[in-house]
Amino acid sequence: MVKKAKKYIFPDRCLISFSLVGGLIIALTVLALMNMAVKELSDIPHILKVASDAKVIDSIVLTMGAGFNAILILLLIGTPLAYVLARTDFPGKGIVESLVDLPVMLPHTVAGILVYILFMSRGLLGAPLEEIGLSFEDAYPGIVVAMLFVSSPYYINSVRAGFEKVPLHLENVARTLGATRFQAFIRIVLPLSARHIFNGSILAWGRAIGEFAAVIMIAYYPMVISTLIYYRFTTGGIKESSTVAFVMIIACLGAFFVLRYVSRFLGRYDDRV
Amino acid sequence: MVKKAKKYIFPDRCLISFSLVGGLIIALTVLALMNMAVKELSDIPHILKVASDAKVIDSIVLTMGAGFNAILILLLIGTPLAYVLARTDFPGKGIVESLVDLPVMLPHTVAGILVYILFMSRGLLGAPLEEIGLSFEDAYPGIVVAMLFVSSPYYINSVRAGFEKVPLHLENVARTLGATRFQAFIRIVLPLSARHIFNGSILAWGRAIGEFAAVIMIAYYPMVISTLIYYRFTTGGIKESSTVAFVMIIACLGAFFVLRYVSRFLGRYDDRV
Amino acid sequence: MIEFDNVSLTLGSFSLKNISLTINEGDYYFVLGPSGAGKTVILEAIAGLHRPDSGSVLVRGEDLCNKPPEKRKISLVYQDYSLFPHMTVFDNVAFGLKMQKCPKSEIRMKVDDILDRFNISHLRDRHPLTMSGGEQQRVALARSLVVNPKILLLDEPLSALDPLTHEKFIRDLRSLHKEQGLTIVHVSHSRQEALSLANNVAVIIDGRLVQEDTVEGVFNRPSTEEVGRFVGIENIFRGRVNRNDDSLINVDVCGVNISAVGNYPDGTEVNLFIRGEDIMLFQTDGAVTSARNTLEGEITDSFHVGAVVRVNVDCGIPVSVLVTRQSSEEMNLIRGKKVIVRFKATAVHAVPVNMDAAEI
Amino acid sequence: MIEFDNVSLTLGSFSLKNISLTINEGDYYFVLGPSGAGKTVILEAIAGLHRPDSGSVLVRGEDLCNKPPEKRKISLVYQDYSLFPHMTVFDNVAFGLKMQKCPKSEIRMKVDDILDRFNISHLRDRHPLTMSGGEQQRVALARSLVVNPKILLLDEPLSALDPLTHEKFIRDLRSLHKEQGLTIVHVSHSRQEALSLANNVAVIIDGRLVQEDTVEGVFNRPSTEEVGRFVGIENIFRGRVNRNDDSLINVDVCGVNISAVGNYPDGTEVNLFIRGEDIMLFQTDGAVTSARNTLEGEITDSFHVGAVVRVNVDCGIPVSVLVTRQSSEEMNLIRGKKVIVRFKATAVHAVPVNMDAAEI
Repeated sequence: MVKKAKKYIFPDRCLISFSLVGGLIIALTVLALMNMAVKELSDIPHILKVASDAKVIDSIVLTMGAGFNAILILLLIGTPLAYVLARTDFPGKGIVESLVDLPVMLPHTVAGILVYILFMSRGLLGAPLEEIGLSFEDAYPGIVVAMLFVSSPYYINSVRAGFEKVPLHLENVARTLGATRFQAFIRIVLPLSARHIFNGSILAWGRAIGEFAAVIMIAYYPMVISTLIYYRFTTGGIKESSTVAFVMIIACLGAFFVLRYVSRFLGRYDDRV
Repeated sequence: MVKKAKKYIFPDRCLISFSLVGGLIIALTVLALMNMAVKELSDIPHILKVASDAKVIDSIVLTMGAGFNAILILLLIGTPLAYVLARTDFPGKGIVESLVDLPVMLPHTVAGILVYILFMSRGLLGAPLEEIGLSFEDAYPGIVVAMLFVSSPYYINSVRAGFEKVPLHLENVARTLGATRFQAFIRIVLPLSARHIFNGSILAWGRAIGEFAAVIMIAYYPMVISTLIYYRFTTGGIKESSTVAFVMIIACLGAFFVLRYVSRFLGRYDDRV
Repeated sequence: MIEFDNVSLTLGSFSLKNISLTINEGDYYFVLGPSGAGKTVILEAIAGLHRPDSGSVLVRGEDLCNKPPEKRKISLVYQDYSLFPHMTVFDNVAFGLKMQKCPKSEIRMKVDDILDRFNISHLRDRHPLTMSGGEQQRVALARSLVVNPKILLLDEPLSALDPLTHEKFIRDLRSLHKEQGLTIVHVSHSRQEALSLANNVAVIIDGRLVQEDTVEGVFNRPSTEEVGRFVGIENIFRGRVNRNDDSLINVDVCGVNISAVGNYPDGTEVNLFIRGEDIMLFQTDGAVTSARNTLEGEITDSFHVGAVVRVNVDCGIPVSVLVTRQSSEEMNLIRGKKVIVRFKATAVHAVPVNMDAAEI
Repeated sequence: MIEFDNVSLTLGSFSLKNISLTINEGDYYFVLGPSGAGKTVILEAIAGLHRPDSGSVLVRGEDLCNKPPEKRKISLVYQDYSLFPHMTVFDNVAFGLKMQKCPKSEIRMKVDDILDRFNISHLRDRHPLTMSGGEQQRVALARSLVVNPKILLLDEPLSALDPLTHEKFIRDLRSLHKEQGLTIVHVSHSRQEALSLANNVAVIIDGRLVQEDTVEGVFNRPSTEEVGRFVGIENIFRGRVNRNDDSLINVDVCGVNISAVGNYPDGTEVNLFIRGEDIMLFQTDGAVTSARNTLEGEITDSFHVGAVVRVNVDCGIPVSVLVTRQSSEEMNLIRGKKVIVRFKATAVHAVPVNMDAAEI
């Protein structure tokens, strides 16, 4: 109800110097982007050639699709976990939270090894699953499981924060009016955190499609876009790979732009304090 | 002042089923860790051999040190940026925020290419800096700059959240009592967000030491631990690399345990609502 | 109807300690206490949202500890109204009926009916965030009453309203209780609200029940000095009984003799409570009245408190008197003026001090 | 001393519109208005924490728009006290002196001195979060006064205090203002606080200044009906002047004739304001008094409001009367009883309605 006041402030000396110093980081990012864009845009036919290369297109579609697949799984099993973490306290909660965060803190190659030795053909889960025809090594399911592992903390923590922002009083009132906890969750908590769930999904998806180390360990083939860029970097050299990278940046920006635009229409009520 | 109430709740059917479904993610992480630990601990002499291998130790020290170096730079230039973002509104703020977040959303190899073509010997920044004796390709500064690039959003966003939690009223009161904005920042805002700054640093450090793709593109040598694990994975095979990974997990756990412990003594007043 | 039997409950840093309350059917029961005394937690425990650590909550003799809130038929209105921001007023009010699987046509009828009764039909399709506090309050009340609850719980329902809406809402509550015989449990720190609305009052300080009594009991015969100060009794004196004439006692307060109705043996230490409005002021040449207690003194201070004027008089002991603005002007009650202070023995409530100790 | 000259200021969804105020040296200036009316923003603008979009803030004739808050010597106490949680009470209070680069020994002396004056020396080494609201309030006040400000700004300083601390604090504020001559600007929604403390009052509703006057002016002669309701005048009638005898007018209110002091031509539409405590009730056989207005009526309702009883009487028009509890009991003022209502012409404040329009 209380809208956060806008804070256009007359800049004083302190704010100006802070902006100048802090701007160095922004400048680094802008410079990196401009540097690439200027080089690439000087040879547009090459961009078009790369962008229409079937291998590049297949790889981008594969990457985005596998990421989407990982997010679908997260929606189903990450959402209940986020709710439990948001609304209850239990002994050992700190340990569960650390386990949720673990994939963020582990070096990517270590995460890759963990996933690989669990899901490889001779692995604890990989072997029985291969029996029933689901193989992970150098296969699509391997990509999805690696992406799932590294992106889960982003999804769970965002959605949890969303659930925590829904006032407990609303759930309490719903329950005194005759709703079970599950009904209150579906009718009150979910609609009021729609935007957090959506944004958490975007964040986790971004993390998933960007993963390289964990993916190549279990599935060098089929090549996700990161692998393709690295492959061209080590074989074709910088020109080849940087054009692929540029195409991927354009694709990502397009996707995020569309998704952010959609999120505007979601969860107008998330802003309630 | 209002302490958040503990929420030990008698579990109902809804919470129990949510915990069971959500527990699948935790189970995956636990299983992955146990799976590796059981295998590794069955051959302790091998662990000890790997852990005392000079190459492994050098690589771990290099990785952690370069990460620390990146965080030091972030402390200096990321902190003012976080304050400006927390306390002011200006036209185009959304764009600046997107630029801050960009390194999270980019695929890691794309980030690697961006850093590489900017800092390579023939690069826009790499060339003039090489003139004055600072070379990035296959060198320590290259590792630091790649880590800085990928970890900066984590630091800036955490610290910004910390600054936003410091009530604006406290700064306002300090100013009416005669403090300039900079004095209020140093004496009120910084001490009250000490824990956020520390935790943001840990988070960014974790991200920095875990980076693989962006680092190998500018500096395959000297090998950071991720590169070493990947190198052994592709050459020595799974047994070699998974033991190095296990040693790294132990080292990380040790480091985080110590850091989290230290953070308890910091910023007791961060909890103020 | 509702019984709290020795309930203890700890939530984080806050705790209720061995609270026993009895709320009868048709009561307007008031839980009065300073902010942060855990009054909301009591309501949530009645509603079943917290489970007591020990003791039991009985409703009509049935222990409810294992009955979830959705089966209790007890409605709760929070201080912040807690309207569902993503639903229209209609959907907010209809929520409880939907949960009870009422047929749609019946829901529409019942909701429209109650919106009409609360004069908020024009808000039917609005969203809560666009409404004023008073409007939100009415919607919250309609939502909680449409399900026909056995008990209505109110958490500081008036504190966020501006004075105008405040008075209107007090009238609504009074009619809900008197005309419809609803059992209401109301928690607040405001003694004015308690005076305007309550039958029975429980005073909760620091998580402990300090007094449970009728509203007259709590406001006239506080069990301890702490309660007396909290309910705003202007004059509280501690003294010792030095004569007991059957049901009339004489109490020595720092050398001043005060007569009170009561029956305590000589030497008992007592607290005397005298409301400022029960004391009369006279010019020094005024007539004799039936009042037992007559003291002479000098005005030390006088100031407006809302509609009345508070006059402090030094009579050896400091006495505070409330008079109307009119009297104050007519009698020219200014600092330094000598006046006579009179009050009846029946206006003095004597409570033995050792009862304090028993309560703590 | 402080002048708001046509100040407009928009902050997000909230805005102040063309506010002009004049606060004199030594004033106890009250900004009164419903919650959320932007009263805090006015204080922050005086302190220099917001820059007006248009208009100017002058202090002693000097336009302060380019002077940062740290150079204004204006102290601000927020409703939430805003103590620095990482500093002890001593360090909180010493903060302002440190910023002014006072020598250490002088700081220690001044701080200990003021802690003593506020009776909080025993809190010297405590941290704010462990203290009660009243204690925090005192520390916040000490911190703001130790730097010897020219103006003290108070943002709803009493709203978070329990009734006991509340009364104590009102006394402190009164003495600060009267005995030390400090200029105080106090914003609140509480008319009781305004009555107890203010010299001059500005009523702000919806970001607009509706009335600026002495406290007597605002409470007795509200400029509009809206202000009248907000300051809690029980009786507001709209009528038309039908006779003007020099300075005495006769007003027709729905067929009932009311005499008022005033001088408006026949036919003027006026609002009549009569305070409930200015009206007397008599038994139907009571004596004649000098009161010009005498109406007969029947009691429709009577209930306690704090220390007094509010009696609603239907005299053709609904009249609300405030009487003491004593009178209410003695006269047995219950529903249905017939009574005579009397009030003086001087108790009726007539304000032409077209002034409303001028304000909007």
